[in-house]
Amino acid sequence: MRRASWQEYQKDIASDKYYYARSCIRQNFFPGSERAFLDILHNDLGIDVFDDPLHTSCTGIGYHSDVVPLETIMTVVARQFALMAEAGYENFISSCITSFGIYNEILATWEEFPETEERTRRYLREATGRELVKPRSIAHTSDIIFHHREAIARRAKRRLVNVHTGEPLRVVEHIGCHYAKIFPKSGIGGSEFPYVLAGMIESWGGEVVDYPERRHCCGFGFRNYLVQANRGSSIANSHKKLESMAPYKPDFIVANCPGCTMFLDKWQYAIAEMEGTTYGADGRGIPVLTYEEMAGLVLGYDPWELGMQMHQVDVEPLLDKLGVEYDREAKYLGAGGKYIGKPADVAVNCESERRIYEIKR
Amino acid sequence: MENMTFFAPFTIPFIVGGVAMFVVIAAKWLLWLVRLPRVDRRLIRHNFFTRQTLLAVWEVFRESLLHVRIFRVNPVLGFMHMSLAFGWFLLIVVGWIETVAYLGWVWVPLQGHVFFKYFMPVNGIEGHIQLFEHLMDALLLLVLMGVALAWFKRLRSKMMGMRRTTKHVLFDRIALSALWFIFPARLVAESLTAAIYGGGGFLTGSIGGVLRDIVPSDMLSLAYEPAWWFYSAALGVFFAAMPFSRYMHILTEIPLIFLRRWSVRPTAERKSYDRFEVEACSRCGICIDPCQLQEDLGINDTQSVYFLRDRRYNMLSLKVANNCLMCGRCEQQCPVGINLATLRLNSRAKRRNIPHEGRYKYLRGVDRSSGSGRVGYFAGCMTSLTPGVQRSMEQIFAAVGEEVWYADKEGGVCCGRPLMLSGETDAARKMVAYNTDLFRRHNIELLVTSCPICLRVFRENYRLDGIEVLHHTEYIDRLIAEGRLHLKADGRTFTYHDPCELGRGCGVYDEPRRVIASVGELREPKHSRRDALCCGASLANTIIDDGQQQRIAKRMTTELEATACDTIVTACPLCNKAISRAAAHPAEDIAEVVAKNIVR
Amino acid sequence: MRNLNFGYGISSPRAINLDNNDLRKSNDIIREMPELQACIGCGSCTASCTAGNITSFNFRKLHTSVRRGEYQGAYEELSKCMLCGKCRLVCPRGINTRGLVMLIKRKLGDF
Amino acid sequence: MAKRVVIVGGGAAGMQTALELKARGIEPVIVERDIELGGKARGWHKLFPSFTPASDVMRPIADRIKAERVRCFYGQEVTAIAPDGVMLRSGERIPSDAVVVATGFTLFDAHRKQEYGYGLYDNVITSVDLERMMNSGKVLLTDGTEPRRIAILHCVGSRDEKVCQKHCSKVCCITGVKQAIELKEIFPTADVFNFYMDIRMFGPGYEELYREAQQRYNVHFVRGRISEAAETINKRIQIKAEDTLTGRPLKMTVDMLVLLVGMSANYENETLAATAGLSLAPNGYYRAQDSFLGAVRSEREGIFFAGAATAPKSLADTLAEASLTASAVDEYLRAKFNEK
Repeated sequence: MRRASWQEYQKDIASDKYYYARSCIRQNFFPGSERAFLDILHNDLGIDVFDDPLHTSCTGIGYHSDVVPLETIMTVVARQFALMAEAGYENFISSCITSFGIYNEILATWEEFPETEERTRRYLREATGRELVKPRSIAHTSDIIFHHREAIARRAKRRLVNVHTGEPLRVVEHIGCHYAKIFPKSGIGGSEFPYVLAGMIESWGGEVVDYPERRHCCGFGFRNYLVQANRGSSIANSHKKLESMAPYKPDFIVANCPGCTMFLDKWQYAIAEMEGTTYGADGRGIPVLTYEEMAGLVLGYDPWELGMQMHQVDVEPLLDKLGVEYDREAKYLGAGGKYIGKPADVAVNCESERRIYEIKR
Repeated sequence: MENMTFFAPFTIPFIVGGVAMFVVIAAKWLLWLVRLPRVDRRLIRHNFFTRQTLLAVWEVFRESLLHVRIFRVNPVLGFMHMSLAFGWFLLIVVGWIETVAYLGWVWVPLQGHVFFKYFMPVNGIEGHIQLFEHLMDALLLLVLMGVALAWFKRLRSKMMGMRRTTKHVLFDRIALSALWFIFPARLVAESLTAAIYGGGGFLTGSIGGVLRDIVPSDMLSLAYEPAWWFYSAALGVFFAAMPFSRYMHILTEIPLIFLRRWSVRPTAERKSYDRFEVEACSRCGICIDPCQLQEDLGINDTQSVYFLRDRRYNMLSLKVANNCLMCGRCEQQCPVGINLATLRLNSRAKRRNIPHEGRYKYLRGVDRSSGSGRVGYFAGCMTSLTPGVQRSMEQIFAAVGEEVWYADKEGGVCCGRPLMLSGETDAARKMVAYNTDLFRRHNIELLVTSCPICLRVFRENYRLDGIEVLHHTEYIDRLIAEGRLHLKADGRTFTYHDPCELGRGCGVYDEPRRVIASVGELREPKHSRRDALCCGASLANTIIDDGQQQRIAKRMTTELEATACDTIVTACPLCNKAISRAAAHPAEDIAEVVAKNIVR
Repeated sequence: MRNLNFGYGISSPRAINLDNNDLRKSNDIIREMPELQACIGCGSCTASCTAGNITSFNFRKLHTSVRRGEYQGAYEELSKCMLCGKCRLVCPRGINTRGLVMLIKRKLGDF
Repeated sequence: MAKRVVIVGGGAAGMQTALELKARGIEPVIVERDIELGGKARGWHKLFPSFTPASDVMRPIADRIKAERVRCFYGQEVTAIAPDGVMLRSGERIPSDAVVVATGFTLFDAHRKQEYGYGLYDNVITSVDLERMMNSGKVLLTDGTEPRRIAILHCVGSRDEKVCQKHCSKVCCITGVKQAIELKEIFPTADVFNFYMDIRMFGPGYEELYREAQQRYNVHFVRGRISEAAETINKRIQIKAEDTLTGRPLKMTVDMLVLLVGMSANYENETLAATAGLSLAPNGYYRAQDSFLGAVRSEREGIFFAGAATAPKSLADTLAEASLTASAVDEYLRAKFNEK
C-alpha cells in the first residue's frame, strides 16, 4: 500500500535522442558521474545522447542567489533550447536538479505569461541571432536512468546485495527539492512520494530505507549555504536528516541532486569536526553516491573510473560489501596513472569516540 | 533545727531538672541577646534607664501573671491561665515568706522552700502559724482549679470560648503531663504528711485527717516517701522538658516584654530577636478560631500557632509559611502580642532574594504619569480593573477643583508590597525606589491612593518625608470636614466591609464610616472593625486556589448581606472584586457612592 | 582536530521537541498546581500584566513553554514579574497565577 | 373534563409547549411573571444564522396563543411547584395534572465585569442592547455619531470562574458573528473586531456564516480576551487584550464595545427547585433526568422541562424541545388516567 503510493505518479519519458545539459557542481565535484552517464547510455545501452560543447551553465545558482535577473536566465535557457534544436534534438535532459527546476519553471512562466516568452525570443534574437524552439520533453538524467533501469538490471554484473551476508543493501535515497517540489507533475511519483531513485534501488536488488525525515531538504538552500552567517541553518538540516536515518543503519545514501550529494557527503565531515559525531555502522561515515555511480557499480565499472575517490566519506567499506574488486593503490592515480595527491585523514573517516548508535541505544 | 541540711534523696529529680532548666534558658537568652543586631542593642542601652523599664515590670505582672489579655478574650480561659501562673507564683512567694517566718533570715536551699512541708512537718513546732497553712492550701486550691480547668479544656474546649485547641509536639506532651501531675502530687504528699505528722490547712489538714481515720498507719508510712518522690519527679520532668516545650513561654515572655518596651521590633529580615517572639508563644491556640482558613476551608496546619511551632522546631515548610491571608485577625487577638505577620513575612524571605543584575532594568526611564498638581493620585494596579473607582475619584477631584497628577493612569509600576508579601524584599526595594523617585520628581505634597495595599507599603516602607499619604477614604473624609465637598443624602442603607490592609493594617476605621454616614444609613455586620473578616482574595496567600478563595468570600459576603442593607460598600478594589463575585448585587466603592452624591 | 573554527555551528532546531525535552520539572509543576492545565490561552493575564505593558514579558507564552519543557530563559524572564496579582483577578479559569510564578521560579532556580 | 397542565414561564418555550399541548387536547395554563408573553425573544432583532426577523417567528406563535384562547396569568410569580399545581406569590394556588417548568434563563449582568465598564462608559453596550438598537433602527454612539470602529467581546459571563459562570452559553459565538455582519451591513466602512477565546460553531450553517463574516465582510477575529477597558478623553473606549496568536499585548481604541453577555441560571431556581423537590446542576440550571431520552423529564414524576431552564439553548432548540415536552406530558397523563 505504502509502496504503491510511492510509484503512483508516472511521467512520460522519451526513450532515445537526448540533448544533454551538464551541471556546474557535478562537473567540479563528481566529474566521473557525468562521464559515466554518457558512457552507460552510449556504450551499455546504445542510446543517442548529445553532449553539446556549446551549451553553458543555466545560471540557476546566480538566479536563486539574487544575482542573475529573471530576464537574463530566461534568455540563457532559451539559448540552450535553441542549441538543442540546432543540433536536431527535441528531448532535453538536464544533469542538474536546480537546472531541471529552472527549465520547468521558465517553461511554465512562458506558458502563463506569453509576453515573457515573446520578450525572451526578442532578447535571444538580438543577443545571439538564434531562434527559440521549445523542447518536446524535459527530463532529469535520473529520470533517464530510471527509465532504462530494467535494461541496466539485465546487464548487471552485480546487484545491490551484501556479498558477505546475502542481504540486500539498505539504501537511503534523497531527492533534490527542485525535482518535484516546485512542479509535482515534473517528477516520477510526484512531490510527496518521488519514486525515481527508489525504483532504481529496487530494480537492482537493494532495499529502500523509509525514515521520518525522508522528504526533508538537505539544507543547501543556496543563500543558506552561500552566506556564511546562515550556514549553521544549512548544516542543521543535514544533521537532522542524518540523525533521523542513522538508526536504520543505511549502507549508503544515493541522491539525484548535485547539491544534496555534495552536502550530505561533506557535512558529515563538518559534523564530525563540530560534534565528534560520525555516522555509519562502524563510525566511518555513510557513503553518499550519485545514481550514476550506483548504476556504474551495478554494471561493473571501476570505482576510480567513476570518480569515487572524490568523495569525502571513504567508499571502500561499501565496495567491500558489494564485492567490488578494486585497486586500493590506484585510488589516487588520475588519467595515465598520474598521482593526483592524497588528502589527509579526517575525522569522518576515523572511528569516533561518540558514535550515533551508542548515543541512541 | 540549726543543723538542717534540707537534703533528702527524693529531691534529686527536682534539683537536676531545675538546674537543667536554668542553664538551658540562660544559654538561650544570652545567645539571642548577643546576636541582636547593633541597632537593637543600641535601643536597649538607650531605653534601659527610662520609664519604659518600670512599665515593663508592670506589664510582666499583668500579662505573665494575671493574663489580663486572655481574660478579655474569655474570662474562664483567663482564669485558668491566671490561676496556674499567678497561683503558682504566689505559692512560691508565700512559701518563701513562710520559710522566713519560721527560720528567720537564713539561707535555705531551693528545695528547702519547695519541700518545706517535708523538712518541717510543722505540727508542734514552736510558733506554729496556722494562717500560713490555710493560705498555702488556698493557693494550692487555686492552682488545682486551674489544672482542673485545663483538664476540662482538653475535653470540652467550647466552654472556654475556643472551638479548637492546639495539637502539640512530644516535648509539650511530656511537660504537659508532668504539669498536670505536679499539683495533685503536692496535694497528696502534703495531705499524707498531715495525716502522719498532723498540721495542714483547711485542705491538706482535712484530707490528712480523713486519711488518718480510714488508712492504716503503716500503709500511710509506706506511701509517704513515694508521694514526695513523685512530686519531686513531676517537678523535675517538667523543668527539664520546659525549655524545649511550649512552656518556655512562661519565662520567655518576660524578656520579650522588656525588649518590646525598649522598642525592639521584628523586621523583614530574620534576626535573633525573633526567637524571643517565637518562643514566647504559649500555643494557647487562641489564633486558631479567628483564622478563616480554618473556619471556611478546614485547613488546620497553617495557623500562627502551628507556624510558630514549625518555625521554632525548624520544620517550617514553604507551604505553611505561604498559606496565610495575613489578614491580621489572629494577631489582633494574640494574648502575647506576637508580631505574627512580620514573623511570617521574614520566614518567606528565604527565597533566593538577590535580584539578578538587570532585574527590573526595564523600569529605567519609564514615566507614564499624566497631569500635574500638588496632589498625586496613585490608583494602584488592581484599581485599573475597577474603573468605577478611578472615574469616581476623578469626579471628586474635579468637584473640589483639585489639580491632580495621575501617577498610573496609563499603567504604572507596582507598589512593591505584593513582592514583599511573597518574601522578595530586595526585589520590592526596586519598586519602592522607582515609585519614590517618581513621586519626588513630580513634586507632590499629598499622595492619595485607592488601594489599601499600596497605602500600607507607602506608609510603612517608603520614605516619603514631606509627602502626606492618604487613602481616598481619608482624603474624602477630610474634604467633607473642610467643607470642600458637599454630599446629598443617598437614601440607601449601606454595610461597610473593612479591608484588612486598611483597617487592621493601617488603622483606618472611622473615616470610611463617617463618609458613608454622611450619605446614608450605615449598618455594621457581625464582624467589623478590628474583628472584620477577610475577603479571601488577599495577595498574601499564594497557596489556596480559586474555589477556596470563593468559599471565604461567600461566607463573609453572606454576613455582610445579613444586615439587609441595600448596598455593600468597601474601599479596596480586591475586596470589591471578591464581594461582587459572591454577592447578589455588585459591591460599590466608597468613592463611587460619594461621586454619585456630590452636590455641586 | 576538533578545534577547527568553521565560523558557524549547527543551528539548534526551533521545534519544541517533546521527545527530547525533559518534562520532569514541568510534570512536577503541574502536579503541584493541576489547575494550570485548565489554561485556555485566552491571554487575559498577559493583556492585564503590569510588567508586560512595559516589557516583552508574556506570562501565557512563558508558562506554556515551561509546560512543554522549554525552560531556557524562563527563570530570567519570570524575574520581570512584579507579582502584583492583576492576572489572578482576571483569569477566567481561576488559576492561582501568583502562586504559579513562585512555583515555577522555585522549580527552576530558587532555593 | 380536559386534563390541565400549568406551564411556568411564557417565553418561547412556554408558549410553544402550550400550543403543542393544546393540539393534543390538553388544556395548558401559562403563568408569566412579566405583564406580557414572549420572554427574552421579545425585542430581539434578527435570528442567527438566517437573519430571520425574530418577530417572524414569535408573532405567529403569539397569534395562535390568542386564537387558541390559551389561559394566561400575567404579572404572577410562581413561588412553589408541585406535580399537582403551583403556588403564586399572591397566595393563589393553580391546581393541575402536570407542570412544565419553562422558566428559561437570566441574562448575565454585565455590570459584574466592572473592568469592561458597562454602565460606566457611554459606548459600552451588551449584545442585547445592540439588538434593541437595531430593532429601533438606530445604532449610534451616545453623541449621535456613527461608530467607525467596533469591538465585540465574546464570553462575557460565560466560561468565567471569576463571576461563577463556568459553563459555555452556547449561542454567543454565533450571535457575535451575526451581529458583526449586521454591524458591517449598517456601517460598511467600519472596522469590526471580534475578540474571542475559542470560536464554537456547532450548528447548521454556523461555520459557513463565520467564514462569510471573515471573508465577505472582512470582520477581524482576534484570538484574545479583553482584560480591561478604559474611556479616553473623547469618549472612545480603549481596550487591552493579548493577541495570543502573535503573543503580544494588543491595545486599541474603539468607538463602541459590544459585550456578548452569556446566559446565567435564574437566581430563583434554587428556591423553586427546593419546593418542587428537584435538584440543580452545578451551574444552577435544573437537572434533567438525563441528557438523552429523559432530557425534558425532571427527577420527579409530573414535572417537566422545556427550553433553557435546563441549559443554555438557542431559540431553534427551544422550539424543537417544546413538542418533545408536550409529547412527554401527554404520555405521562395517558398513563396516569388509564390507571385510575
